[in-house]
Amino acid sequence: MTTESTGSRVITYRQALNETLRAELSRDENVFLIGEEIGVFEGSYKITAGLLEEFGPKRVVDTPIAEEGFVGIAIGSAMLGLRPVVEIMTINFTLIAIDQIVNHAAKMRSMFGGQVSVPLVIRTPGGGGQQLAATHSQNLEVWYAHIPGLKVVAPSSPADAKALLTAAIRDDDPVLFLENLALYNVKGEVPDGEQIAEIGRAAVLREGTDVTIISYSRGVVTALEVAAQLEDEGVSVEVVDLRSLRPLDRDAIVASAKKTSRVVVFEDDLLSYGIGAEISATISEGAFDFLDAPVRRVAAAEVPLPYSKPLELAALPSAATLHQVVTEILDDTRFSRQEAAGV
Amino acid sequence: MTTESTGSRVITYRQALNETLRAELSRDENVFLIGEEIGVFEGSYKITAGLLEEFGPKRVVDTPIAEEGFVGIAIGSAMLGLRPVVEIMTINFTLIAIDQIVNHAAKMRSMFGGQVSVPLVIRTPGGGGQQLAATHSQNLEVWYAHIPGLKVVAPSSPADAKALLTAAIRDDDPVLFLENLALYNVKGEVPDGEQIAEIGRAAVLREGTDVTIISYSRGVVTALEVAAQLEDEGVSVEVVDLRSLRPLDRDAIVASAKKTSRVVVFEDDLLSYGIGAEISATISEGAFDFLDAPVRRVAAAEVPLPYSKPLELAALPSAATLHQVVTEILDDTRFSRQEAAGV
Amino acid sequence: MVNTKNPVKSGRSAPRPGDSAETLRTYYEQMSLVRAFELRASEMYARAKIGGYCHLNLGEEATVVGLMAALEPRDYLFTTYRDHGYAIVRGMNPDAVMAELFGKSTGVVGGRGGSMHMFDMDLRMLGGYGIVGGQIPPATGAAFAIHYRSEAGPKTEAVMCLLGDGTTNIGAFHESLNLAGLWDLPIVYVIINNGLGMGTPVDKASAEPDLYKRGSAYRIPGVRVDGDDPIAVRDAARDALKRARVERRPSIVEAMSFRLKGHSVVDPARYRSAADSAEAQKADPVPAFRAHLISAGVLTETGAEKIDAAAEARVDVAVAFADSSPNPTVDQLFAYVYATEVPNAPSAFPGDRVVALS
Amino acid sequence: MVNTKNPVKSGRSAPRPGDSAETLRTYYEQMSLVRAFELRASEMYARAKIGGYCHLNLGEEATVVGLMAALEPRDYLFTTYRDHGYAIVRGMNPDAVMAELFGKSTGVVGGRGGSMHMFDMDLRMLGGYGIVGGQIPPATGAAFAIHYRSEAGPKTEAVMCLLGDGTTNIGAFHESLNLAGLWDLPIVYVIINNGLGMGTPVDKASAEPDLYKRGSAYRIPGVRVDGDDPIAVRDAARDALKRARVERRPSIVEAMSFRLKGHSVVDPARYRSAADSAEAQKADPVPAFRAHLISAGVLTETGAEKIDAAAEARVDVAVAFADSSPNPTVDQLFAYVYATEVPNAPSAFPGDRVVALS
Ligand SMILES: Cc1ncc(C[n+]2csc(CCOP(=O)(O)OP(=O)(O)O)c2C)c(N)n1
Ligand SMILES: Cc1ncc(C[n+]2csc(CCOP(=O)(O)OP(=O)(O)O)c2C)c(N)n1
Ligand SMILES: [Mg+2]
Ligand SMILES: [Mg+2]
Repeated sequence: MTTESTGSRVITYRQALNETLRAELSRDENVFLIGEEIGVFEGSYKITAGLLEEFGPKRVVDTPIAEEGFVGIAIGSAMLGLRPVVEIMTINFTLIAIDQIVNHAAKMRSMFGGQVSVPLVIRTPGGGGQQLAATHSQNLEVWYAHIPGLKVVAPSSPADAKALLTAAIRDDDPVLFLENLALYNVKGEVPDGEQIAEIGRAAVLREGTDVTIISYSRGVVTALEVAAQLEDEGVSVEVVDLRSLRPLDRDAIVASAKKTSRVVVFEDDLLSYGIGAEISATISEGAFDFLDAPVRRVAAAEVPLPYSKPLELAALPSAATLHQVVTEILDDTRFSRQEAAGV
Repeated sequence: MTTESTGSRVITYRQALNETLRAELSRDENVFLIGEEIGVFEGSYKITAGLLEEFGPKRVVDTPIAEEGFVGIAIGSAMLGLRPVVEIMTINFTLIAIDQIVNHAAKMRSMFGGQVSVPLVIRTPGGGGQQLAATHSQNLEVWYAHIPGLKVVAPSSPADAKALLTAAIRDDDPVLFLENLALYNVKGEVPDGEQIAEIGRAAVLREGTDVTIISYSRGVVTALEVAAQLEDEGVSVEVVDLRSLRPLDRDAIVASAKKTSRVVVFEDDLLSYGIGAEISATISEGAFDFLDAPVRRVAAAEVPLPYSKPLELAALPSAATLHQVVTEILDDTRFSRQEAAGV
Repeated sequence: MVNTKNPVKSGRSAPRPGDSAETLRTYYEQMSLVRAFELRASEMYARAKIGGYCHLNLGEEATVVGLMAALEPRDYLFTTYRDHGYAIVRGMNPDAVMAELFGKSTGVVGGRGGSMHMFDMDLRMLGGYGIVGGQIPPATGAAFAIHYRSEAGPKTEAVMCLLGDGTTNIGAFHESLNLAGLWDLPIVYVIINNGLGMGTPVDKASAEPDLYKRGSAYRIPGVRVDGDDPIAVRDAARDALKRARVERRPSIVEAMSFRLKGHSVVDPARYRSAADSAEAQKADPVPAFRAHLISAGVLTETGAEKIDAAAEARVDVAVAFADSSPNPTVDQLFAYVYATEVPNAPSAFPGDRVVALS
Repeated sequence: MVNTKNPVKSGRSAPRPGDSAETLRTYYEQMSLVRAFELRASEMYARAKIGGYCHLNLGEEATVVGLMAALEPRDYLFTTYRDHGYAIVRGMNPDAVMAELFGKSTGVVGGRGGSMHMFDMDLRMLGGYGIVGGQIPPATGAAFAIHYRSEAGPKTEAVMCLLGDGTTNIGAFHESLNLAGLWDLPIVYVIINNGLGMGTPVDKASAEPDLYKRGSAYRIPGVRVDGDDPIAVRDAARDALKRARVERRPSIVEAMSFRLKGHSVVDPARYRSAADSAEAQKADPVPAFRAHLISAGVLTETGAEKIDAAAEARVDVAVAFADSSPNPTVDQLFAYVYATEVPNAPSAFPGDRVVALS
């Protein structure tokens, strides 16, 4: 993390994104924003509010509904040295553009022998829980995390939103920058000045000794909440924020698993073949002899997400489920709270 | 498995597919084939050879290059009760149609409250190793395996190609039927008569006691080869063929892991967030106390696959790598060959 | 390719010879009902009875009614997410439509789909779709199935596929129209041109802003009609449906109307100029059609008031029904994932173990 | 929109005033070299020196040469997978192109891409692409970048994007052309109409089989030219490039030619009728242009023989170079995955442990 902080402010995740986009647009003429409704409409989720007015239509480009076309245009412009920051309204619509992202942006550099790079950022929010029903509530980041040539980051806090977005824009490779509808209004302290995170590193957001919760993006907020609650119950919880899904910081994951010997992965994603599967496999490979119990996965029920609120709630993992599973893993391993609380 | 076998023949995987398509076209007027170059050209890989001539252009529909369009057309026709069997030339091109597959076919039934079903089969070959370079060599089945509402099957033998394709065509849900370029010429015994596999079941293709190799599709051929070789070296290898990636037969996987206590997953897929990750996580959840060593994954190197033969070979898992990793897991767990060989 | 240009906006809804007073009154009843329903939906959203996205047909009522009048019961309909009005006029019970918005088990799709996903197999309304353009290929596939199963003729089925102006710019539109043109499929693509895709005007989205001309790349004819005139819309759609049935040729109908409010209920539409909004309000097809029917002597002021009151009352009933309906039960979460049961289908709730730890 | 119809196939390659004998000879040299290169590639494939897919420009030589003559060094070129000829005439060393086919480290992209992926940043040949239509959005993006950075004018850059006839039916074509039309991008879409997409004739693929007319849905003009005539192709492309530079308007050039062999080297093209194949052979642009230059007195038979022999000799050298070049080394497998190094980037070979087991 490169930082030149002087002070800090408490702002929302949305504002952190907005300010970072503004800063990068000001810094580098080659940076431009492109996407549906990001200009006149100011963004479906108002992330780009005010930027059209400030930078004009050349730098903030409203597009027709043509994800494949405008993502491809961003790619081609990046091949010529521009630094497009694409907004795709939600991750669900990336499917229209996925051939351009996966078969083109991700592969060009390798396939063309290193002669070209594609300095492209695709910002897109994922996640369910807003009653948007099956086609508008997905977490498909695991697909992108699977693809060599891409980088995939998923900040969980306003500070990281700033530092990772700055890093993503300055990175010469295509970066999928995962946001989350439920994070936009979350507030946090954000250091002033230029902040550049290192893509590819996880962070231990909270140190603990009894059990590790691993998560990313919105899930981290819940993990921290549950960790605080468990602390009150005499359990010392370590929280690891993956931050980068590709590259994946396996060492950080394994180190925490070795330390606490109990791990729960918390993800909004669907369980089978989700992010948690890779984390579990990694831990088993790296910390096999240290584990007191198998890694548990708390993930979404495997259904196209229903609209109806009670059904949606039942299908999505919550703080309550996470709390319960942590409790289960502790109980399964005969963990004694009093002792652990050190009293 | 429903079977009404009288005898059997040794035929290729290609021929098994071709005969099954012919049988299903004959059986049910609602079944039709649709895809690029499947008629006049007889299929890029000649799977549909002779079928246009036999069934005419109504039942064997050549399309323009418009994967999104014709997959969507297949979906809509399935909503009205037809039973389209789509060929997408290779899995790489499914990306163009993926919004229709994942956001539409997979979700319609749930999203529309069970009022409609989409009896659709998408046949498509995956896999690298033919020097087709980065965009034409992918194994993206893990993406589809992640999606509720889809079924994903991946036969490894001509017999299974027949029985699973029959099952897929008779199934009322969208089924992604994964083939593999390297399997088409593989021969095997195929029972005569109608054969209908049960989607959602793995199979133990070879019983063993020392170590389990889990694979699917083309990987199974290699796994069986390596198992035979290891047998000569005094190691009793169990081989589990997943057959169905969604639903995944977790019980079969866990049962074998418990039995042998050592597991290697062999996949053509990229390692991170691949099929092997889910298998490993599942085994850890279901057989934690039975394992002598962590599940090992043998998978492809995480690069856009290069064209050059030596690079391609280096990037793809082989019988030799599988053999080596099985040897390593045995050595790591102090397995003694003589003893195991029972001599 | 017929170009009726930007239809003249005055006098357009004058009843034509051949339509009985009863028919015209029915059209107005339907328009009034859709209007009342949509205003109430907006209110229910504000009161948090409805969640998610909610897109209304306000301003589109004449088009809704005209199109549904043209469509025969045997025909198939695919719509966008802006589907409440179509659902109701196609014949779904407003109770069940409102219940769907409320996410209740009595909703048209049991609360699974919400606002964007009205569906009724029996009514051959094959769904509202939320992915822009996503409905076009399946709708074209329904036409393919008709073509597969039947010969052309005036009594056969056809498909009507709705899409917005903004949706003509997506790849699925091109691939589908090309295939429909190539294979002579019985389908009518109705472009609901309300001038805007969210905040984007047509001429900032389409290099050919005369959208009825966009079939030219597929030899598909197109016609533009006044979407504020239910009769004009109906007649254009009927002609196009007839061509689909008899000639098995696809066509485009572009219906011009205004979106009276924001893109969805939460959009204040600040990006719209006062002039544009004023023009939209002035063109409002509901009062216009009402006034025309009155001035044509088909309807009296009191008659119209009665219709409007009945619409309100009907919506009251729908809301009461929706409100008192039960939620879907959580044990039914996995009920519709698969049509054909297979072993090992996932059924774990979050936090459940997916394999028994022995 | 100009329609030159199916160009008359006789006398078409007659040199026009203004082209020097030297220029015309150079064109023939290029055509002859491409022909020799492609035939040799086919042979090398049969001898298993080349693997994967291999699509040849046989029959397309006049189009290759005409287009490359129109393109200025400052312009950008995007092609399909059928790219060897373009790579060579654009200026890549035939040695390096052949070495690429052989998968050698001396290949234009170091053996990473093979036949379908020729690329040279300095020559502004921004790649052959294997996904049908995949090149169209990035090519349009290159035009976007030009537009972003410079004002219109005769000296500015432009983009030429090649695509096959079959490729006009895919969504990426539609989205890209709409955006290019909407945003006034300096790009020329060249449709190489060889009558077939694999085994599918144009009229079984495109509802509008006059492909130069497909820009009508975006107000993009199109022109059809005889793709067997390098001069006609060049002039049409120049006009279109000029419009791109000066007016910042996209356009379509449809070049008509025949594919002399199968879709790729392994395709025997049994689906082609004898008549069609005969017509294709008859139209072969290489002997035709040769004969025309001779009859026009620009070239003598011996001169032509010398050119052909030189082409053969050049290809001999290329093969020898490719054959004796080293393979890429396996330790370089991960060399180009990322441009910006980051921690934890994967570097495991199959079977390697991805985390150290402590
Ligand atoms: C593929 C995709 N991209 C973007 C969106 C977000 N979106 C929903 S509606 C809409 C505007 C559609 O405009 P139009 O087609 O004119 O229909 P209208 O809403 O005016 O009825 C957009 C961009 C989406 N749902 N799907
Ligand atoms: C998206 C996609 N679908 C299918 C293919 C397989 N494919 C490769 S080339 C080709 C035919 C293309 O025809 P055309 O555009 O006419 O180009 P030509 O080969 O004649 O030069 C097809 C179907 C592909 N590469 N990509
Ligand atoms: Mg609109
Ligand atoms: Mg062609």
